[in-house]
Amino acid sequence: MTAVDSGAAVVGADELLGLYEQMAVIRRTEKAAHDLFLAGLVKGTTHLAAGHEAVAVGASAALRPDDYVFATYRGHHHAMARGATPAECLAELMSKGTGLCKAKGGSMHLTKASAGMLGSYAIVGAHLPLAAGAAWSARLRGSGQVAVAFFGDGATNIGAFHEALNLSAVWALPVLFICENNLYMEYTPIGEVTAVANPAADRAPGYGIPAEVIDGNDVVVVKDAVHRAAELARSGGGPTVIEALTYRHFGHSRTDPGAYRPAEEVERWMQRDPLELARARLQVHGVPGESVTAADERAARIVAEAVAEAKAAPGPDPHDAFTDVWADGGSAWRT
Amino acid sequence: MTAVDSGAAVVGADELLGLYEQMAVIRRTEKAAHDLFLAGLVKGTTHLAAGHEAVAVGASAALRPDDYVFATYRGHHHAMARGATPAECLAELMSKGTGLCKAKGGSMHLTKASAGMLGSYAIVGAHLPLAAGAAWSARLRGSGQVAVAFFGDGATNIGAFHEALNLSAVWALPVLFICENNLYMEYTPIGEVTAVANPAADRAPGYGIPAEVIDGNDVVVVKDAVHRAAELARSGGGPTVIEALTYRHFGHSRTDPGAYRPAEEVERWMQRDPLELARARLQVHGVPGESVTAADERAARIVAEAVAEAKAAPGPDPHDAFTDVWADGGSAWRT
Amino acid sequence: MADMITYREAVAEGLARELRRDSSVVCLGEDIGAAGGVFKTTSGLFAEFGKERVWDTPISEQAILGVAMGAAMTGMRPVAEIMFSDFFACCWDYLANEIPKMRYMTGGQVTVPLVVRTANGGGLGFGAQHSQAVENWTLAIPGLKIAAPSNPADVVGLMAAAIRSDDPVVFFEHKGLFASKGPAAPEGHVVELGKAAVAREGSDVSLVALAATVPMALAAADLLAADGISAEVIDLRCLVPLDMATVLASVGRTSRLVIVEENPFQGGWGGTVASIVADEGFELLDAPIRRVAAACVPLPFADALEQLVIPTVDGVVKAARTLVAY
Amino acid sequence: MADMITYREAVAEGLARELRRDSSVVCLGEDIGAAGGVFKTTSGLFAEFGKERVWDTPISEQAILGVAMGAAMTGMRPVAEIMFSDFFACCWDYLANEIPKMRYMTGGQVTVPLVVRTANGGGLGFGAQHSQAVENWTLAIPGLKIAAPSNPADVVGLMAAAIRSDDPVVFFEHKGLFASKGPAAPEGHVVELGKAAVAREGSDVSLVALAATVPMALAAADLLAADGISAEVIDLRCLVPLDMATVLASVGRTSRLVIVEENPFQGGWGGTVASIVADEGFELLDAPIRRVAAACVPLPFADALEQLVIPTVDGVVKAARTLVAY
Ligand SMILES: Cc1ncc(C[n+]2csc(CCOP(=O)(O)OP(=O)(O)O)c2C)c(N)n1
Ligand SMILES: Cc1ncc(C[n+]2csc(CCOP(=O)(O)OP(=O)(O)O)c2C)c(N)n1
Ligand SMILES: [Mg+2]
Ligand SMILES: [Mg+2]
Repeated sequence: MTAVDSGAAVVGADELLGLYEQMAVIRRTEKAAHDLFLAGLVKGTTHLAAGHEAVAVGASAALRPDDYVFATYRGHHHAMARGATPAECLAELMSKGTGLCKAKGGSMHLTKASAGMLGSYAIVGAHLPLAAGAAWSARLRGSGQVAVAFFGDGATNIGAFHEALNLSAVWALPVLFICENNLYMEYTPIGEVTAVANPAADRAPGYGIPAEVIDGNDVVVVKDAVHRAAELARSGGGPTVIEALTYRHFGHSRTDPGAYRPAEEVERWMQRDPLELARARLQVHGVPGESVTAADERAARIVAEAVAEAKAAPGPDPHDAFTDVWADGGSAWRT
Repeated sequence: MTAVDSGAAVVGADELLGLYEQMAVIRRTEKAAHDLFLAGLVKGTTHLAAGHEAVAVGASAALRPDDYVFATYRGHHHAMARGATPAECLAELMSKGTGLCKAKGGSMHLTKASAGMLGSYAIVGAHLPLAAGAAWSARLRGSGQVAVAFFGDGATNIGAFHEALNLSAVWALPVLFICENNLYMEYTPIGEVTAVANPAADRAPGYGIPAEVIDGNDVVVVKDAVHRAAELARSGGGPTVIEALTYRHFGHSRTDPGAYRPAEEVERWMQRDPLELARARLQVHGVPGESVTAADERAARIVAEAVAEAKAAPGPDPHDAFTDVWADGGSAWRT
Repeated sequence: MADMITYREAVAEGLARELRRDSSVVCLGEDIGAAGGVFKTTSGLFAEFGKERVWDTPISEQAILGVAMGAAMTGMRPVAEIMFSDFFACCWDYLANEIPKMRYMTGGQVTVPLVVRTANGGGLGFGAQHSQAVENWTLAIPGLKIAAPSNPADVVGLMAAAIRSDDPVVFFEHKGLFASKGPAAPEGHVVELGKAAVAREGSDVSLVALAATVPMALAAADLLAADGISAEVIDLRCLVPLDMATVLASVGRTSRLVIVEENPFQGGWGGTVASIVADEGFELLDAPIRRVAAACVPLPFADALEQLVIPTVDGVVKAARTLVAY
Repeated sequence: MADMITYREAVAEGLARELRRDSSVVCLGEDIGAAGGVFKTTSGLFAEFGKERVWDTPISEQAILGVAMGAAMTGMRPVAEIMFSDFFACCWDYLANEIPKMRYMTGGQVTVPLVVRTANGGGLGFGAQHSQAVENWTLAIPGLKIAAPSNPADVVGLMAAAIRSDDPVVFFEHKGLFASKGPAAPEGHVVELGKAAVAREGSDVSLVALAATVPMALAAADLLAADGISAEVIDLRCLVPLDMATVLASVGRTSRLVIVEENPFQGGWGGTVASIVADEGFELLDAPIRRVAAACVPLPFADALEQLVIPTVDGVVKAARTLVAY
């Protein structure tokens, strides 16, 4: 626990309680997704973000509603932080017609365009240039928006990362590259395939981009860093790289037990649970324990209702297998 | 002219005269290729390396005969520095059956595998991972060979560059990445699309790779730097990035007059012609002017004979359009 | 007779018209700005529209298409140039996995109105990595529209349709046609995507062609006419939407089909066309279906060799004669 | 009866046999080492052969194939894994422009004896970017050999042939088959590349299939048999070399052809097969050629939707019945 003060300069007590509740909702939704997967109600695969909540919630708190967010296959937390409901996320995972993407995207592709959540991408690194493109578009339109790409430590070794950072720097685009460094790719530690200590931040100087390594489990720290980077970007200062250190509570995907991670390491990180850190800060703020408990209870209720709602929802419309390829709504490719 | 001493510690007088002659041969071959292109005897396109001679000749002088070299579409100098004859290069450019690649490769793909010159590649950056692979192979076989990739400044912004450097560093491969920074891509200055001053060397720290920026027009400097990097690589010290500053005397390709380059800049670089620099060093060495003149004359004769030989050579064997796809020599893809 | 312009000029003209019409159109690519493009197909655009509309990029094909996609998702209509179509291989993820799947994967939430322009095809002696006809690569990917004009007016008309389309369009400009001339396009000219043209009417055999194989098929038709064989030439113009109605109608008239494609035979688009005719048009056929395509080898550098590998007028004539004599 | 093993185990077994046999064989890929691969297809290799033979890589698909190519050019026989075939799009330059063209471009100076293994195909609910059947992408590229086994013994036999081949081979392992079982391969088992198998003999209709569509075609043949229709099932095993002799001979016996392919119809390999039969086998045919392929849409996540999009036993039965009734 490194949280020593309230962080009140960045986040007031009421706001912090709100952020805490958001994180609690995400945590419980991820747990629900895990259980539903084990119960066979979520098919395919799913990559849970429990442990990463502070990155998504802290960043969203620092962004404007019209800013753009691009996430990875591990993106449930970003979808929810940007306003997707647990029910529409879980419905998507459970292949329901009420899912965010009509059950056509799935866990790896949660998207809520109306909230500026412009997608989750399952090809590692591919969305970094897209975020740069959204930032370019914002600049061309003079809208003052920024775009944010969230990505894993493993994404820092793929070509698209390099091309996106360079172009963003050269064009001084209002884009933030936020690495969720959780120390592992799938089952291999990032340290085994990268010769520098901070795979994102240590590359930034090669593009002339400022970088910061932060505690990604502290929602206040994240909000602060993202806020500063977003302001810089909006004022024409170009991109920033933020490397947020965090840890996933579940395995990489599906039923991976994460056996490749030393117990001691897991233990250490569990003690740095973002929810615990926020609770500690709330205490310093003087927020009464009952308020926190009430937030937890609200979160539990929201998620329980979401599970029930998603379970009750109808399956996908068979017709939808053949819609949405083209802008006219259809999929005809020949006469 | 920055050459102030003889550089005798690196290259003795006799060797230097030999390197000078190699450069003179390359220079004249490039001039011949240019003239043959204008005369319509070289078809397609050709990217001349006049001005870059010191990089190829200096590097080759530092390498073992069994080391591997990978070059770009601007690779005539590397082919010749590794032992391809002007005649077989020009024959290739002129679509002759006696060409290095039987006229199936062309100017952009000169290859002389028997001399460890493992190809010229026309997709920017694509060969950097190949050089890493040859280095990996050398390591696996315990052969003590190193592999060298030569590439342009423009190649430093493509994904393959990033992936190759990272993997080479992590696996500590005996590979040298030598950037021929001639300030321009095709018609656009590299400075307009890169936010750091040295597009290759300034990226190296992000991979934990040592880097050096050198005078790429001084054959002695090049030999020295490549020699040190090769020794480091052979001793298990992993890759090095060398950024060799140089300048092309012709336009980018074909008939490009290079009008986008300021006259003053061209002038300045022409004064730093690698042949002039070597001549100055020879003088300090005390090599008599007649010896230099004799080398020039030999070079002129070699190239004149090569032109005549290539012109007289037969065209490609029509049969060869359908050979060499598979290792069995043929191209059958179905029964 | 209408003014004549080159295919190369038509590209710049088609782009200029849309840049003038719609301020959300923006171009990006390597050396497309002040340099006017390596094929001079963006000549004059930088001067007229300036650097906020015509952007030079680093050599970063993934970033070019990725940035175009991100911009297309957020209100712009980017036109990205990939210098040679062979370099699609360097950014294939965007063409295969990202751009064409976005709308579907999000249940229709996001459209991607962009155009990817590229110089395609061989015949210029650029060797194996700068000469490929790769329109068949894109045909393998549901979610991309594919245009490949054969003449200057179609370049302008299809460019207008492509840029105005809310769907992603891959626009193949043929290197071998850049210097060719044809009538200029009238003001406001738009050629709807997915409508093939009957480039020449005939009754004995249908020659189905695309881009550079259209003039080839027309030349073959001339030679065949001298033999008393009447060949109909269909210019597909687009691979997606694929106008099979026009092809099937033509085969209905001629009963014989030769497909002329520049891509290598083994995975060529002609296979798709042939398979549809062999199914839906089976009863129309009086002879086997013949495909004249490139040989299944990389493209050799020497023009003498390249001519042996890519389709030729002679090859088309021979195929048509065989079918008519069948 | 022979020992039964899973397709998944056969992959590891096939690799292990060659790693034992030839010290120049070396494996690389993401998480293939101690983790045994995300599909457990390299399980046990790290323990037996150690880290100098089985290499974990960063997430750098271009580097994986590029390094494999460089090593293959210099005396090694690398076997590179690309985790999902969809990621071919991230390293397509190596598969399309570098690996297959090297030998030809250099006039035969350099061979590239490598294998690229990948998990291909759908049916597992992995969504649009992790489910594609992309064997047709590789068919578009001259210079690649292409194997796609349908059963464990063929996995081992084709793997041996692929690794021993001096040509580059793309080896498609089907995700939907990993759990399926079949007889183990005998010691020293090698299945020559380019030889199709008649998986079931029949006389009324030929079903030409590959990888996961082979069991599908066999299941369809069972159902058809109940109707009194005798279907012959051809397992192509490889797309290059493509064994058209076996296909044409089968059509000679049955006069009817259904092609069952998992890739989307629009640019699928079935088009190539159909076009050759519609040319060289025209006179053999008593009915149209029918292709059962995936719909031309990205693959949807929900299995209920995915089943509507990819080929099914039902679809094959229906197509065969139509042709027999023709
Ligand atoms: C281009 C590409 N290569 C490989 C994969 C398979 N894959 C999915 S997630 C993953 C690990 C990614 O690690 P990281 O970027 O650290 O993100 P994390 O999963 O830890 O959030 C890999 C290798 C992929 N999806 N895309
Ligand atoms: C992937 C790719 N993109 C674009 C090109 C077209 N192209 C050929 S050379 C070149 C400029 C390369 O510049 P640089 O790397 O500096 O090398 P130089 O030509 O100056 O030696 C470009 C853009 C290419 N061949 N490959
Ligand atoms: Mg990670
Ligand atoms: Mg340069």
